[in-house]
Amino acid sequence: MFARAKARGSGGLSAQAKACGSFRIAILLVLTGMVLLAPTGSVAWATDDAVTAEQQIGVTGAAPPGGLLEPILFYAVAMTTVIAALGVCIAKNIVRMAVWLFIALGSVAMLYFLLAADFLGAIQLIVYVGGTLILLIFGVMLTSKSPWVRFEPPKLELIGAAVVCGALLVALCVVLYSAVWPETEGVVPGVSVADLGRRLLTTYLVPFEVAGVLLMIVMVGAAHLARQEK
Amino acid sequence: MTQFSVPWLPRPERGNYGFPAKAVVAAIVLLVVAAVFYWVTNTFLGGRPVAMLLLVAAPILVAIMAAAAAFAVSTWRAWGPILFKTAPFLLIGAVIASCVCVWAANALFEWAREDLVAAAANDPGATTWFNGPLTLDEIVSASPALLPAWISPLIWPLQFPLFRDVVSMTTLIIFFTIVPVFVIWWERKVAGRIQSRLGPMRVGGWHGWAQSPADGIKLVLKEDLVPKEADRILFRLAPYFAIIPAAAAYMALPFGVTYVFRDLDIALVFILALLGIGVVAVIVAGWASNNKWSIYGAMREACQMVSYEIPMGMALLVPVLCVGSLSLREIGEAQAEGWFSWLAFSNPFAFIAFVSYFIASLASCKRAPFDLPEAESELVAGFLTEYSGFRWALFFFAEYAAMFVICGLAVILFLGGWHSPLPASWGAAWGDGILARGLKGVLFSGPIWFVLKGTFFLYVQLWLRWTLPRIRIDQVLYACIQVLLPLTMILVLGSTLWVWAGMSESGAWTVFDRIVTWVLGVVGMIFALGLPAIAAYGFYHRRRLVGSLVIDPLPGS
Amino acid sequence: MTTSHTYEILLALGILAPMISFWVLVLFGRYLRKPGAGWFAVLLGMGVPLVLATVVLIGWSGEDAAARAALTENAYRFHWANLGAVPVTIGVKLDSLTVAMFFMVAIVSFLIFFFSIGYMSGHSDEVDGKSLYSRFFAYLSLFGFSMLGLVVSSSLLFLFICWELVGLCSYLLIGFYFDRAYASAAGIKAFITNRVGDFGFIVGLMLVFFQLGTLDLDQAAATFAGQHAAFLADPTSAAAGIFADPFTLFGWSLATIMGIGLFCGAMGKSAQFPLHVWLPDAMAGPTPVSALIHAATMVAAGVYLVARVFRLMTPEALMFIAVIGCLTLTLMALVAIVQVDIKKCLAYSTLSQLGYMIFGMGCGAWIAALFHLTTHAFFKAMLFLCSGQVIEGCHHEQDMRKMGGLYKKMPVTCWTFFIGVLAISGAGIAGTGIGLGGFFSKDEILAVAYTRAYGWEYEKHQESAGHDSHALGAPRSKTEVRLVAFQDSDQAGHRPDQTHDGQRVEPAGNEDQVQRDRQPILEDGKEPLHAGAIRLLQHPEEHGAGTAAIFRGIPPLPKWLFWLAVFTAYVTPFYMMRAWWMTFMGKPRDEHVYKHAHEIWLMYVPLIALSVGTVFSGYLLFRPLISDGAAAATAAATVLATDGHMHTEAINAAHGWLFWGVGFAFLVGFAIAFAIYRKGLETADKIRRGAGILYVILERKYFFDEVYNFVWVKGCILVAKISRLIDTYVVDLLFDLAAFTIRRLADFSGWVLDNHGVDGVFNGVAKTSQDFAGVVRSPQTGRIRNYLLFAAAVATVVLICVLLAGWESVSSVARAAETTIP
Amino acid sequence: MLTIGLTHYLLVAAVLFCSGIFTMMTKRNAIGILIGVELVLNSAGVNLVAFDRYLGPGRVDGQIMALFVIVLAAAEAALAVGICINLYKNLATVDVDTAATLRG
Repeated sequence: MFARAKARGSGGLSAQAKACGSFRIAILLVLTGMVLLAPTGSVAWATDDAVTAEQQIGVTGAAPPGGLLEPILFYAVAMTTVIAALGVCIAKNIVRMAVWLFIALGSVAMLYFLLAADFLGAIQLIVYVGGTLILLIFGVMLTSKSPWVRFEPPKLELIGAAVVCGALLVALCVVLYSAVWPETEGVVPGVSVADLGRRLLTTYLVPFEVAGVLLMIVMVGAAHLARQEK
Repeated sequence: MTQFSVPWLPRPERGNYGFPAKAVVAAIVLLVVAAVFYWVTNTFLGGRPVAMLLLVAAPILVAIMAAAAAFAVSTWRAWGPILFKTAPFLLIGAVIASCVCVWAANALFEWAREDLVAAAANDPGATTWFNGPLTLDEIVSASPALLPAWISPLIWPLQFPLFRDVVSMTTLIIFFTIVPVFVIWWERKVAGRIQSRLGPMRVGGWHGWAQSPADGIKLVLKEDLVPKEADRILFRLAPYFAIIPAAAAYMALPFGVTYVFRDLDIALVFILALLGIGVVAVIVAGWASNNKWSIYGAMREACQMVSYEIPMGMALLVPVLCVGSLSLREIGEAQAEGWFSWLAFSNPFAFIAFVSYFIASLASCKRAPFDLPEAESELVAGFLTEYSGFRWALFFFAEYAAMFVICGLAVILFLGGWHSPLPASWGAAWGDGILARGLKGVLFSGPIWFVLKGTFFLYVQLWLRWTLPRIRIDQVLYACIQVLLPLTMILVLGSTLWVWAGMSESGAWTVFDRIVTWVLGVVGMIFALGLPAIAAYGFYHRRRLVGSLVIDPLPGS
Repeated sequence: MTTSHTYEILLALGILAPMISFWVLVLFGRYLRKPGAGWFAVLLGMGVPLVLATVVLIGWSGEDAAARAALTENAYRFHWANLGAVPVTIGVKLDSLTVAMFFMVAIVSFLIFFFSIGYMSGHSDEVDGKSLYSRFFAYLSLFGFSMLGLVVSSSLLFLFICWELVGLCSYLLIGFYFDRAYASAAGIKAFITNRVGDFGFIVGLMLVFFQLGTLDLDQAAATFAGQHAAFLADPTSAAAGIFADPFTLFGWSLATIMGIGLFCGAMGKSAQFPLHVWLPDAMAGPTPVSALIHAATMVAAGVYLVARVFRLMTPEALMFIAVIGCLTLTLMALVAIVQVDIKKCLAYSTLSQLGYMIFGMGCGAWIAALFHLTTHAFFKAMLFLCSGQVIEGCHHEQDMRKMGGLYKKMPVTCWTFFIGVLAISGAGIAGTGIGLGGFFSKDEILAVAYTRAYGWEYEKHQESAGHDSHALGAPRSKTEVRLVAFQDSDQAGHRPDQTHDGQRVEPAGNEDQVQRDRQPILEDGKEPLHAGAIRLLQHPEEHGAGTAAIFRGIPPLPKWLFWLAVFTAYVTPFYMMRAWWMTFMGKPRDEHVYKHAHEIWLMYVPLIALSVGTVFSGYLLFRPLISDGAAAATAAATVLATDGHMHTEAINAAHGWLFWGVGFAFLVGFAIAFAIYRKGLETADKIRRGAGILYVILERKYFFDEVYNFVWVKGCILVAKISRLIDTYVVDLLFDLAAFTIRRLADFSGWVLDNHGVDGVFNGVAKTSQDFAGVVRSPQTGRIRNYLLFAAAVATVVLICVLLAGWESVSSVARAAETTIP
Repeated sequence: MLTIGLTHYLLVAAVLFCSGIFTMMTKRNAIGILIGVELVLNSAGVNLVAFDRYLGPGRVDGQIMALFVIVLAAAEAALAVGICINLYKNLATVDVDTAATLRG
């Protein structure tokens, strides 16, 4: 089961790994640079403009970080996200992929926190990181014969995929750079969990219920799919 | 290969003067920093922050120095038996002192804050943080009557959130560090007593008090081993995956109304999420170890934690339903009115939910009888098999920290949080004087109560661990999916109905509700008083009860 | 009270109770253990209906005639379903007959249930090694339910359902000891014989359904009357319906066939002449079952059915009924003379008495027949229970020749049995109104029969001679009709609302109606021929036109029918006395039996209760209730029901001899029996040897079983054998031939045409398509990632094209969106 | 640069999206493909929340949509992993290229 040495090889692979590593680093640098050099959005985070005295003194604790702290946090989290996402792309080993995905999902949760969507961030952590990802890892564990088994697609496909994805990314960036977003005026009211819950149980009641039913169906279906053959 | 050293044995020929020297150096550095801080604030900010420094930073310094001193004592006996004997008391005293100081500072600030807020509300043009900091004069003028002038520099820096964060975080890190050190020693003592042994008795002097620090030092000094066939990166990453969520959970855990680093609206969900992440560390550690036992342990753990999160979360929904908030502060504050206002007694479902939650939480932080992932009799040590040294210690730090977090959750959600069994309204007439606040903080509500209750449930966990046999993995999953899950679902439903019935505000229901609450409260009281009573009985008859206790002389002594 | 449904609800609850009891006993009976299940059935299964029936009876007897009519009129009908266009309704047929029958059934059944506990405590309840105690009482409960349901049902369909349930229960109960071959066979026999009768019933039902277009009793009667009226007006009109139907059989119209068909059901259930064979065999069941079947429920059902559908009868049908009844009563009474099995003897007496009832129905003695049914229920139940007691006491000995002298061992049984003997024999003091049940009821039947046989012809002659012109025409009131009826000779002394015991049932408030009913229906001042006790029952106004035709249509009763019935009235006391004497009097003939003889209270308490009922059933409410219900229930278009009062009359000048002759027949019968059996069986043996072939015929019950066995059973087997031969050698041959041919054809088309011709074309097309598809499908790798690659590439290209086309286009989209976003 | 706007988040989401697509395109492991799908869904979530934050502040529609995305993703992952396990049971591998028994 753990005959790793066989699959891993010894000398040549490390050279390959080094080359691969430098390639990764180059791509990471380029992409994170793009993110960092992103133009200033037309919408400012309006924390500074009008906050209550409570928030100024920081007693409530839920106030988003203001001033310099926010960009610093954002860039840190965004870089983590991007690096982790690219790690998922590049990783060959499925468990490594899963760990990169873990980091990516966790930093997406951080992005949610930065976007003042606390509840969503927590749910992302619980459901995605605590649930989905574990499920994936389970899948990996239950299905892999050897941790170093790799299924490499043909090189041509790799190159094609890289070209297409790169082009798509560039095109998306162009769109983003050139898009003009409407500005938000006035105070940005905080979104409380209560609002979320109220909307879920009023406006979005039907989707909410449907999602519940779906989950149940999925539960039954998954149990059926993965059951022991008797 | 690092040489094994046994630091607590005297080595007269070589000596080990390095460690206390480092401690002294650290103290000196800290003092220098403090001096610079004093100078800077005195020069540029026109305040007199030295008192503040003493008040806020001194306990931290004291604690660190005391710890350093204690280590020094334990490693170098030449310092003398007196200091050696008193070191634990110094240490504990330092900890308590630091806690009290932080508490006092916080209380002071709370007191001043109200005036500041009032001032800001009265005068729209008043100086705020964004226009520049409040001056000392402004603080004095904002709270003229009661605040002595000398105290204003003490609270001046607290208006800066960053500063407050730094203070709180320091305190939390100290707590986070001390809890495992203390609990591990305590657990070993408890285990010993339960098994008619004495537990650690040697290291230190007074009941082996230095055993945990000594182990910690040993672990730090151990060789940093990574198995050859392991996935090196993930192997090294795993402990951080474990400890970061555990530490982060303290961010949202309130020790009191205002004693919270970040009072989130969704604190409960946040803490649950962070506790849930811990499983990733276990899986990664197990997989990266490239060891059969490790991966078995990891898979078991993953199964168990993922499964038990569901009943745990469902059980926690019950108090959430009763209060109508996910904020731990609000939930805690809803139980201010004494023993019978605690949520565990609010309805029968909550009472059962408390028990269910406690069981599920035991499983989700892999404590006995659910400690299958590390079942040493079957799996060597489960996912920890290949770990040693500081990485291993990090896992344990995470585990014990998580233990305290779940105990804290239990206390906040079910058992009144930081409130004492006495109703807070009894102190309403005492006014808002500083003395009254302090007294109320001790008598009615304060972090001390939270810590006390949390520690009690920690003790319950230890107690369960050393009295219950480990159960099989199929029993674990059976208990979760077929017992706890339906049970908690029923509890949520029943609690919902109960709350809904209470919303009708019918008189009969109110009376019924009160009666049920009283009955449950009395049952809880019987438990709460019964345990100390039994303990007291045991203590009184300890000679007879532990008559079979055998104290063999250790070999060589 | 007139619009309330209280009575219906009570009766419905009374039906429900045995049903619940049945289900509880079936499902949980085994938990109730041995006496518990019995007590449960007694208390819930029949006790509750009895209480309810009593309540209803008391309440009903307190209502005046108008209130009763209103209640009957307003009875609730639940619309259950539609059979085509015909609505099927469920409801309670609430009238005096139902109330009386319900009470009678409930009380007799209750006592029998009660008796059963004692009986089953002494008998084995094990069949095939399994205790079926609770099952027995479950069957009894179901039987009670079916019978009560049959009584209250307002619809023929539901009456039929309960009817079949009764049949089923009889099967189950007769064959209760199904591990014994004779019991099992008896059950099957009862069932099959009943099916034969039910076949006729179904034919009748179908005729009702298709020709009258309803299944509700009242509606059917109304339609029937309407059709008859139309027929009288114009025999060829379409509205004449069943009367105008061209179908005839023996010259009978379809209406007659319908009536006979319905009567066939009754023939089966009430064990009339050709279908009577099951009843004596049914003695194989436990004795309480025999009592139940012969007294209160099953055999009563047939008579009750005839009473219910009396309004759908034609004169021909009634004549048929009368003949059948008369044959039954005579033949069976003769058989009873030679029976030595106590239960068989009683069974044949039952057949004979049923014959009386059916005969009475056929004569138009509606009230008398039902009255006889009621009194008979009491004394026959009692007699059977007595025989059960005797059999139980004598250690399962049923042969009367081995008994004798039992009056010392079981006095209560002996004297209750004797009361039953007196009752069935019609003992009473003629002309005084003192007598037991059968005294009144049987003599009433005879009185009506006498009138039909001797009084009828004259009246008919009068009617047809004088008033033929009025027979057809517009409807007219009853008093206009030229009917001659038998008028009470003592108009002042006797009132129709006065009953035997002088109790007044109809309140004085209805005086007008009563007075009008009592008016002589003669217009021309002619004196009635017989100032006797026979009088014509009233008819509602709307049936006036129908009644006009009555006397034309109804033939006089053949005289031999009347005389046979009178003869049997002498035979009955003889064989009953014989049975009683052989059983209880004389000297003990079998030491073993005599030694074991004993009584137990559980069994003789119901006996005493029933004997009280027997004594007073002639005086109790039943007679007035039945006569009260008679008016509506016999409002027949084509026939006339008659009513006979005999023993209330102080002087019966015209046919007083009949009273005296029949009234003291029992003395004659008793005397003969006493003379023969006083000294034991020697005299009887002598007579038997002397009788020769006659005795054998009676002994073998006229060889009915043998004939049926030969004709039907053997005949069926013969037909089956012939059918098998035809099947084997004719049908199979044809099929084999066809199969052979088709196989050859299929071979040809499959191998030659399909494989080479059709498949060739398709294969060619397929091959071409496949080759072409191989070329086309090469980019379709079946790998999702390749598809994704293509999709993404296309999306990217499109995106780039859009971008190259102009930045403005993208921005304008965003700007357009801007206006909509708040 | 120092003011974080909508575009910043969208850019991160775009990178996530492209990474997910790339992962789906280049992995033969069924679970790898699943991981790619998760990335794509997450990018959608980030987009939704960012739009909610910047374009419709105070309305929670974006957050609710993201919530539904998370829920559906969880459901999808559960089913997909079940399918993978089944695949593995039947074919002894999770290589999607071998799961071609239905092809002609």
